[in-house]
Parts: sequence; structure tokens; C-alpha cells
Amino acid sequence: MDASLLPPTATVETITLVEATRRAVRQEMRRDPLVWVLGEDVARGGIFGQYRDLVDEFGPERIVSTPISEATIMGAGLGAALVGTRPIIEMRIFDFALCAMDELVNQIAKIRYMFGGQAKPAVVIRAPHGLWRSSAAQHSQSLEAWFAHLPGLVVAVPATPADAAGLLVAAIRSDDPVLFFDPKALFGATGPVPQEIAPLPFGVARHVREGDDLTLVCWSSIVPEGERAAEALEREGIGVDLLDLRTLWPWDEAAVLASAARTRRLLVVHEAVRTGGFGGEIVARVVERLGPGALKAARRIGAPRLPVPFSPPLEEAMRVTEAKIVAAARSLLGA
Amino acid sequence: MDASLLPPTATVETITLVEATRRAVRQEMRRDPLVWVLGEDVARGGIFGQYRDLVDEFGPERIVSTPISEATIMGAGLGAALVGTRPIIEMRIFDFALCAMDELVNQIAKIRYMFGGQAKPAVVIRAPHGLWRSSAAQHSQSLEAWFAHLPGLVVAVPATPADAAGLLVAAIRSDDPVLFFDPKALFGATGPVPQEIAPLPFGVARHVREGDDLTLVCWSSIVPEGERAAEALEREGIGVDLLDLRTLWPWDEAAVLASAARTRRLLVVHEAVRTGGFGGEIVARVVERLGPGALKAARRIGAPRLPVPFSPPLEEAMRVTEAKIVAAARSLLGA
Amino acid sequence: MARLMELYRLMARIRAFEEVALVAHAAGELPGYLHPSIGQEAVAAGVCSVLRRDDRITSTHRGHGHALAKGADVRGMMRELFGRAGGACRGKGGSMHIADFSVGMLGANGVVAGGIPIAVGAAQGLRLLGSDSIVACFFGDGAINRGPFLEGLNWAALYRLPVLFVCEDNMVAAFTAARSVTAGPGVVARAESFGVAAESVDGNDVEAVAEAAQRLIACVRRGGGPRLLHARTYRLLGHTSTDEAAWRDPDEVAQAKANDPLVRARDRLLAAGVDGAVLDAVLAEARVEMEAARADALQAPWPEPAEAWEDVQDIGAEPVEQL
Amino acid sequence: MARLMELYRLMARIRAFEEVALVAHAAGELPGYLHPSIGQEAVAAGVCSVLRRDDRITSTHRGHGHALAKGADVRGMMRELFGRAGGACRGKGGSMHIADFSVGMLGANGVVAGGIPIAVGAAQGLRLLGSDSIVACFFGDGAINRGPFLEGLNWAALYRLPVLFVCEDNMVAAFTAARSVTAGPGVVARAESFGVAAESVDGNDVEAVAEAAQRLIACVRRGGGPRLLHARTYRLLGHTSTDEAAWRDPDEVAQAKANDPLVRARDRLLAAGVDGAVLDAVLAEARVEMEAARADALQAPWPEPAEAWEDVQDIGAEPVEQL
Ligand SMILES: Cc1ncc(C[n+]2csc(CCOP(=O)(O)OP(=O)(O)O)c2C)c(N)n1
Ligand SMILES: Cc1ncc(C[n+]2csc(CCOP(=O)(O)OP(=O)(O)O)c2C)c(N)n1
Ligand SMILES: [Mg+2]
Ligand SMILES: [Mg+2]
Repeated sequence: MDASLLPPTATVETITLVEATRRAVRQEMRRDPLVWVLGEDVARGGIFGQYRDLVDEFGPERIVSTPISEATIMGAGLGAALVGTRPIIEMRIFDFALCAMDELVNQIAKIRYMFGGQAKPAVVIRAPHGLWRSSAAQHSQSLEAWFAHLPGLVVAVPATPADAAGLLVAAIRSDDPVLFFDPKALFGATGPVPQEIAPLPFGVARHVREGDDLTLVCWSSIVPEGERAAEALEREGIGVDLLDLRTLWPWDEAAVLASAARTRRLLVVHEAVRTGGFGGEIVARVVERLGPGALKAARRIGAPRLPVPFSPPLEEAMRVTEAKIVAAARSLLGA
Repeated sequence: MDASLLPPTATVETITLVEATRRAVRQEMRRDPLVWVLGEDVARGGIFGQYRDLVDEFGPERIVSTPISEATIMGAGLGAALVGTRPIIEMRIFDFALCAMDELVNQIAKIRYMFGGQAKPAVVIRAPHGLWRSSAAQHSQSLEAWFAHLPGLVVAVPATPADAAGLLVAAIRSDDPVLFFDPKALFGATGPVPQEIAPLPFGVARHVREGDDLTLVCWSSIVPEGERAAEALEREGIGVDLLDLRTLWPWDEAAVLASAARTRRLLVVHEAVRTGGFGGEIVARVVERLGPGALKAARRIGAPRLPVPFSPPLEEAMRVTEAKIVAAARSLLGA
Repeated sequence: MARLMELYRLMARIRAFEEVALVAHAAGELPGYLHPSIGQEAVAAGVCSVLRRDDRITSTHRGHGHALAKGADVRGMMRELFGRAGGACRGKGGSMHIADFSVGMLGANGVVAGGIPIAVGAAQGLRLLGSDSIVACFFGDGAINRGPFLEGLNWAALYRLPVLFVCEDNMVAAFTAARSVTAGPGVVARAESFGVAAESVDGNDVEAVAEAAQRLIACVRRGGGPRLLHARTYRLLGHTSTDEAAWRDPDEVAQAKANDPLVRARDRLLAAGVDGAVLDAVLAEARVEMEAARADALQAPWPEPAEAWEDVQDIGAEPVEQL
Repeated sequence: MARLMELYRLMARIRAFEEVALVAHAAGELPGYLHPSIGQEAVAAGVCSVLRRDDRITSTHRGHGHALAKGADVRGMMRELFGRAGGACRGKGGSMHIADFSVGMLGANGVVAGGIPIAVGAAQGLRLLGSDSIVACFFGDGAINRGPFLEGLNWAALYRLPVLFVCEDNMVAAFTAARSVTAGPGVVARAESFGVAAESVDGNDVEAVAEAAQRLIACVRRGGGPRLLHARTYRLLGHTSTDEAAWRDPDEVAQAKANDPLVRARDRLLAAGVDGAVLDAVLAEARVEMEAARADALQAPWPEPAEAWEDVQDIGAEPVEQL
């Protein structure tokens, strides 16, 4: 978020993304006594420090360290929402949410619908996702596309401290269940965050950079790669219109359509596997809406369809990087 | 499968899809004593009769009725494969596989890779999916796109008795884990199936109909809708090139590209939710490969992003039908 | 006797509701399929009769009895089974997803054991709210082999949550004898291994169920932590409305019929001097009530197709398609 | 004494392996992070010492000791930790996914309790193969609160499968005292509630572990169905190589250090008249072996980037991208 957009009285500090989310949680827990957190080790601060010291302020009934029982962490969060509280369900890392998919997919995402609007599953599920420190196949997945496909959830994929904080506040206040993907690799990234965090609306892309030659759409950990690539391309005289989607459902179709209609070249980049990733949705949607003739070229970059390997050169080989984005952009410009 | 493609000596009968899969399982269990089945109620024949009477021939050690423990059904199947047997893991209906996603996603799909090729997860996971008899949100899902996105699995989505039988035989013989989506709504559909079932290769689309005006790509329960739509369109003088993908991973990119390059109009139709469905992958891939200029129009039909409702008029409203396909095709032809 | 009479009436209404629904199903009046609880009414009636309105329950795929006993509106329920406008869930859920939050009925569930994590979480939420409501969590004997049951026991015991677990042991899990897929001494031992005190009860004796439930709920409400009630009963019909359960031992079924909870309650009431005609009238009234609900459902309009697009999400709801 | 000496040597090798790996990690030589089992060696050593080569084990995220004790190649393991060519898993798994199928080590697991369903299935497969091999299934005291543990107990007991469940109770689950999130009397009671006979053992007494494991495995192999061994031990270091576990009571840690399984075995050997110099030599040799493995790993080439595309699937493998 551009600091100049903030109200002039707001106090803004530069802090890390993890600290920004902690500030958001603390603010909301102070505001609403029905907001609480459940997950493994959260009373010890969470494994990334997202909840550091919060137990001191809010006590062990609101910062609840749980057994290693993901299914019940998820399902209990739902149950607690059904009686009117507002739980933040901490999954530790996304991959462990796979131990709780009935609760997430069959229950949380559907309960409002199945019961004809009676249920209010006002939960936030926090799921730090993506590559981080050679964590290998079971601790590195990016499956956000699954949940954009799944009716019933809001899907947040922030990339900056301010966006993470703003979207988390919005998620906590939302009556819809929100699956909030913390970008593991960016927990340490810094940026300006106001003392008082306002909710950020879902479905509004951040226009990171303007340019006329190419529309570059990305989210989560890939945004910094995209920014660096855009800078590099600019040095070559290629103007990149860079959009950070911030949420995948709802997603800012209007912003993408407007940009693509203008630049006529579309590049969608995500850390997740390309095949079946959300990039396909974006390209297909743009083609459907604008007609194929509106575009000169479109392409996606994502990981190849491989589990994530441990060894650094292997991980590096399949990782989405600035260099791959730059190369793809150049080839698109040739088209 | 066109019966004329079969070897002249083969005996071919017209049977239902469910019976075709039963025949495939029986044939493979006779051939290989290490093939076995585990799942709830399978010794009673399975809830669709897929395993009817098989326990009489193969005994309760190979047709194993299990507790309601999906996580362990899935994970035990994997363990049994690791020592050299070839389990068929019956999930009853796909939606219950959501109770076993750690085992499917974090273990089965990744184990060969994580262990550098040591593990041979030769399992078939049978997961009857899709709409069927007003079964509502927790018993009607089509999430096949998820698994095309997930590295490590073969994804089969047959639509005819012969294809179901042939793909199931191939799945049982494959050393790769295969997620086999039985099309619930087509269990009763009939077609010719040879007495002796040959394995059908993965990744080869069935060219259901030829036509020059429009490429129609579909799979699983939507194929009959697609066929009826194609017939209706033909009566209007619109020639439809109809492809049934049969497997989503691998998928027959070459066949789709060839057809789309020729007709220049692409319509992808699936029962699953359109947003984030595999249709997006197909459209995006065609655009990437052929260039947007090669197409005059492209579109997807799928369900709206809603859980599946119970009441027939509601289900009907969101269901993909022949009529919707015909309407979309007409509008594409206008483009 | 007044209490038993009330319980008898409640069971009769549950029985009549399902019998009428089954007739309607056979007549093609209602879509999908049903999981009847005929023969198990004493568990739902006994437990729910001692709950407060502000207590909550979670239920199973076989949840008509639980819903009705907790006070759900019968016409809303029947319309829901019929998929009609005015259904408890606006026609979106059907039999397997009956819910009535206004009376604390937090929903049936199409996933075996699916209600258990929800129940313990609801109890935890109630604690946070400072409420003294409790949660009764119904599940079948087949559900005790799913992980969430065991996680839920640990969780409820750990946080001393106000939950009454109620295992409806009808001896069967779909088409398989539950015993044949359940190792060890059973649900009571499992609960105790988590420090959850548990007891078994004759689940076809509605008074015994109510009495045991009352006693256990008193402990639970006092902050004594969770308890488990194991109710032995019998599913008199098949797994669903289309299943004959023909594989079962006919002797077993015959014996179970003699042990029908309605028959037993009736015998007891007769023995206590209640006039048979009074009891017949209870049955007849229940039948009339449910036939009226059926007639109401049959004449009710279908939901508008566009309603399929409602109740998904506040934010990001898809626009209604051209219909 | 010969047997204890062998167990001592095995424990010393496990200890040295991890100490060397931790030094290498601190020196930035190996990527990612490690879950050291220092202090818990007696469980891995005791159990695996009485397994046959054709028996199988499943392991946890903290699996170096299990792998080594089961006979996995040390250089292959070290190279794997380093992410180098020639690693046990070709550099694809790393510490958390060590496996060596050639010695029946079916893999570490990054998911708590993830190995349990695999273990019971492997046992079921072995039965189908007509083999008399058994499966030892290691898991932590934190894992007993996950559903798959309970499902696995039921499953193994139901089919009387040849499984020895081994609970490594190191008193901690990551950063939380395991007791504080575990209700009821604990793992032994849980196992027994499924009809799985279980016993506790001093998990820092390697002879006691080996003796108990041998006895239980004999029952298991004879077709007596599953057994559970509960081994009480202590995790001397933090959860991972980057965790100091500073929150723990220093007295508890000091006491645990005195109870180090290597110290105890050494004391016993000394008391039995073994020369201290001999024991020192065992430690030194282990250190030399592991330093050699480290040197080997350090000089080993990295895998070729294109290898990332291998070992995914036979059919549908994606072509290697332009690298
Ligand atoms: C997780 C899951 N697995 C399987 C099923 C299919 N199923 C529906 S009911 C049922 C039997 C349940 O038995 P029990 O818990 O004893 O309940 P009952 O039907 O006897 O009331 C099964 C297997 C399901 N709904 N959910
Ligand atoms: C399903 C799952 N949840 C959470 C984690 C994160 N995690 C890794 S190890 C661990 C603690 C496990 O405790 P325990 O089972 O006692 O094993 P120990 O680490 O003590 O050996 C946790 C919570 C995980 N890997 N898998
Ligand atoms: Mg039952
Ligand atoms: Mg532990």
C-alpha cells in the first residue's frame, strides 16, 4: 500500500509481515472479545511468532494451544463460530490443513448453503504456504487454486505487510469463512503498516506498477519477483502493468480485463504448479471476456508439475524466478 | 470405444458401466493374486454393486470390508503397495476422500518423489463422483481439477462402460497411483464391453464425433450431454468435433490442439464449477500454444460457484445441460 | 406417568414423521433418499427431552428424530425433505442436512462423525460466551472408528468442555455389522481411555435414556467436563429408504421388533393403567400431524431457481446466471 | 555384555551422526533444518536391534536414529541431509524424508502420525504376501492425539496385523508439553481400549527396550496381533536444529542429561568391567565414521537440476523445462 494513501493522521511504521499480522490480530482481539485463536503452539507465539506474547494479554482461553488434532482444530473452529464466536484457526503450515479437509471443504465451505443461510461460519483459517528454506514436498505446497474453485470460501493471498494486515482485519470481521494464505517466504519482508489497521476490501487488486506493454498478474510470494522483473524489463524499455491480485476469490477481474485490453499481452505468474493453477482461470476468463482477438499473446508461468524437492539446486530449477518472468515477458513481446 | 476397433475374435456384450468395472476388477484379480480391494461394505458388493459377489470368489482377505476410517483406508492402501501388493482403494463416493487427504495428497502423490524413486505407490483410488439423485452438497462434488493440478497422480474420468473398464485395467496395472473417478450418474449407462478387457492407454482422448465448426471438449458424466448437444447442433447444420478426454492427467493436448486449430472455436464443458476448473487449463493451454490469433472464440461451461443444492429445481438450475451447451455453441458460432 | 406419556408422544411423532416421509418417498413425492431412524426414537427423545432450548445438538445423516425432539418445526422439516420453499434449509439441504438453529439444532451431517468436531467447538464457544448451555453430540456406532471421534474425546476432556457424547449403537454401519469392524471392548472403553466417564443404557427404554442423560447432563452443566452415553438400540429398517437390509438375520430383526421402543413405552403405560384408546389417539394424532405436514409440503411451491445462487457467501457471491 | 556393547555402539553412531549433522548445519553446510533425536537413541536402537532385515519400519520427522538403526547406509543418509547426489533419496527428501527401502525403512514422514496408516497397511500387505515379516511403527507422544493413530489401532487389532506400535514419549510435542494437550491416562490406556496389549518401558534403558521389544515382537510375529510399546524418554535438544527450547525447566533438562541413554549404557558397561578406553574408542570411531560421511557429503556433487523432473510418475511425467 502506498503510504500516501493513508489518512494524514495515521501513524505508520515499517514492520515485518509477520509483525503486521500480529498487530492485526491483537487489534481485533482488543476490539472484539469474541475473537480468539486456536492452533498448535499458539500460546508459545506460533512457529513464526505470529502470536508472540498474545497469551499474556488475552490468556489461554483466547490464545488456545491445542493438541496435534488438525481435523478438530478446524472443525472446532467451525463449531465455535456457529454459537457466535469468531475463531482464528491457525493451521501452522498449509500442508497440515490436508489433515482437516473434510472439516474445511465439506463443512466450513458448505454449511451456510446446506442449511439455507442459518449458519454463520465466521472463521478465518490461517495457512502459511509456499516454498521456504528447503522444506521439501510436504511443507512447501501452494494449492490456493483449489479453494478458488471451491464454493463457499474467500481466498486471501497477500504479499505485503500492509495488505496482510488489512486483509486479516477484513477476514476477522467477515461473516464468510476466509482462507488466509500467509506467504511464508515473505514473513520477514518489511513495509509500512499503520498503527490502526483498516480492513482492506476483498477482490481489489493492487496496482503495483503502471506500464503499457505487458500486463503481469501475480500474488503472494511471487509479487517481489514480479516487481524485480518489471524493473529489469523497464530498464530494457518494456513497460509492465503489474497487478497483485491480493485475493483469488473474489478476484479483481475488472482490473485484469482493463489492463489486458490496453496492453494486449498477458502474463500470469504464480508459485503453484502451472497445470490446473489459477493462472488458467485468468487467461481463460480474459479470452472469454475480451475475445481472443483482443490479445496478441498470453502466457502463464508456474512450477512444473512436480512435488517440491529438498535439494537447493533442484528446488531452484523448478522455482518461479525473476529471470523466468523476464524471459517469458521478452518472448511475449516478440509475439 | 467403437466395437469395430476390437480384435475380430473378441466377444463383446452390452453391459452397464458398473458391471464393466466389476468385470475389469474380476479379470485383474484373477490374473494377479496381489490385486485386492479395501473399502467400506465392499464384501457386500459396494454401494453401487461394483464388487457384487467378488467376495465369494476371492474371499474376505482380498475383498476387505473395512471400518469407517477413510484416512486409514487410503493410507493402508499405500502401505500395502509399498510392500508389493496392488490395492484398489474404494472411497465409496469421492466426497469421503476429503477425510483422507493427507494420505492421498501428502503421502500417496509424493512418496515416490520424496524417496527418490524407492517407493512404488501402485494403488488405484476409486472415487465415484458428481451429481446423482439429489444428493446435495456433501455427496455430489466434482473436484477432478484439483488432482490434475497435484503432481504425482494419474487422473481418470471415463464416460463409457468400455472406457471405464479399459482405464481401470490400465490403472490396476500401473505403478503410478491412479485416481479413478467413476461417473456416478453413468453407472447405469450401457455399452459394448469385450469379455477380455485390454488396458486403455492414459492420455488419449476419444474422438466421439467429427465436425468442422466447433471443438467441444468434455469428460465424465457430461459426455452424453455433449453428444446430445452435438446431435442437436448438427441438425442445425453446425458440425461439432467432440472429444472425450478420458483422463485429465495426462490429457490429450495434441488432440485438442489439432481440433481447435482446425475449427478455431473451442468450447470446454465440465460438470465441475467453472471457476478454477480444468476447462481453464485447456483454454489457456490452447491460447498459449496456438496463439490467441488462431482462435475466433473460446468458452467454458461449468457449474456456477455454488455448493450443490438438494431441491431438484435448484440442482437443475445450476447443472450443466445439453440445452446450455447448445446455447453456448450457438453464441460461439456467432463470434 | 405424565413424563413417560410426553416421551411416548414425542416418539410417536418421530415415528409418524418418518413413516409418512417413507410413504411419500415411495410415492415419488420427495427427491433423493432418506435415512430412517425407526426403532431408535427413544435415544433422540430421551436425550433431547432433558435438554434446554438453548442447549445445542449436532446430529448425523439419520437426524430426523434428533431435530424433531429438539423442537424443530415439523412443517419446515417436511418441506425440506420435499425440497420445497419454506423448508428448514430453503430446500438446499434435504433430509441429510436438516438444521434448525432457532432451537439449537446445529445440523444433521452427511459425513459420518462430521458433527463431532463441530460439537466440541460449539461447547468451547459457549464457554467463551459465558453461557451454561451444553452440547449433545449424536453419532452412530460406526462413527467411533473415525479419527475425529477420538480427537473429539481428547479435546473435550482436555478443555473440560460441556459436551454429552451420545453414541447411538444400532448394531450396524450402513450394510456391515458394526461389531465386525470395531476392535476391542467398544465405545465406553474408548471414552474412558481419554478420561471421559461413560455409561451404557438400554437405548430402547426411553425413560432409562432420559434418566441417564439427565444425570450426565447435570454433571456436564456443572462444569464436570464431558460425558458419554452409550445407547444400545436397533435400526429396524434398512440403511436408506431404498435398502431392504435383506442380509440381516430374520430372527434378530423379529426380536428387535418385539423390543421396539414405542411398544415398550406403550406396555409400560398400559401397565400403569393408561387407557389403550388414549395411546392409540396419541399415535393417530401424530399421524394426522405428519400427514398434514406432508400435504402442506406437497402443495408448497418449489423454490425459485435463482435461489440456488443465495446463501453462498456475502462477498464474492456469483451473479445469477441467465436462467 | 556383547549385546549391550553392540547397542552402545549403535547408539553412539546415532548420536555421532546427529551431532555431526548439527555441526554441519550450524556451519551452513546443509540446507533446511533437522529434527535431532539426541537423548532418544535407546528407543530406535533397542527396537531395531531385534528386528529382522526383512521387517519394515515406518518413522517420523525425527527419524535419523530409526533409519540408522534399521541399517540404512550412513553415507547415503548424510548425503541426503546435504541434498547431494547419491543421497538416499537422491536429494529429494532431505532429513525429514529419509528412507531406505533396501533395509525395510519405509520412510520418515513430515506429517505427525503420517506413518501410522502406512504401517498397518504394510502389515496387511505382508500378510497377503504370506510373509512373516512384521512392521514396527514409530511415532511420538504428540501423535497420539491425531485421528489416524486411533484408526490405526482399531485397524491393526481388527485384522490382527503384525504391527508393533512404538510410542516415543519424549514428553514434548514441538514447543508444547505433550501432557498439557493429552487427556486421560495416556497411550497405554488408549491402546488397550482397542484390545491392543501395551506396556511401558524405560526408554532410556536400551536393554530394557530391546528386551520388551523382543518379547512383544515374538507375540506379533506368532500371529498374536498388534502390540504397543510405550517408551518413556526425553528430547535433550530443541524441536529443530534452530530451536533452543529455552522455555523448558532447566532442572528438568539437567536431570534428563544425567539420564542420557548413552551415559546409562556406559555406566552399566563400566560396572560390568569393560574398560573405559574401549568405550571411548567406540565413541571416537563413531565420530570418525560420521565425520567421514560429512566429508563425503561435502565433496559430493549436487544433483543435476534436470533430476528434479524424475521420479514423479511413469505416465504423464512432464518434460524437463529449458534450464
Ligand atoms: C466419512 C464417511 N464415510 C462413509 C459414509 C457413508 N455412510 C453413510 S452412513 C454410514 C454408516 C454409518 O454408521 P453409523 O455411524 O453406525 O450410523 P447409522 O447409519 O447406523 O445411524 C456410512 C458408512 C459417510 N457418510 N461418511
Ligand atoms: C499433522 C501435523 N501437524 C503438525 C505438524 C508440525 N509438527 C512437527 S513435529 C510436531 C511435534 C510432534 O510431536 P511428537 O509426535 O511428540 O514427536 P516429537 O517431535 O516429540 O518427536 C509438530 C506439531 C506436523 N508435522 N504434522
Ligand atoms: Mg450404526
Ligand atoms: Mg514428543
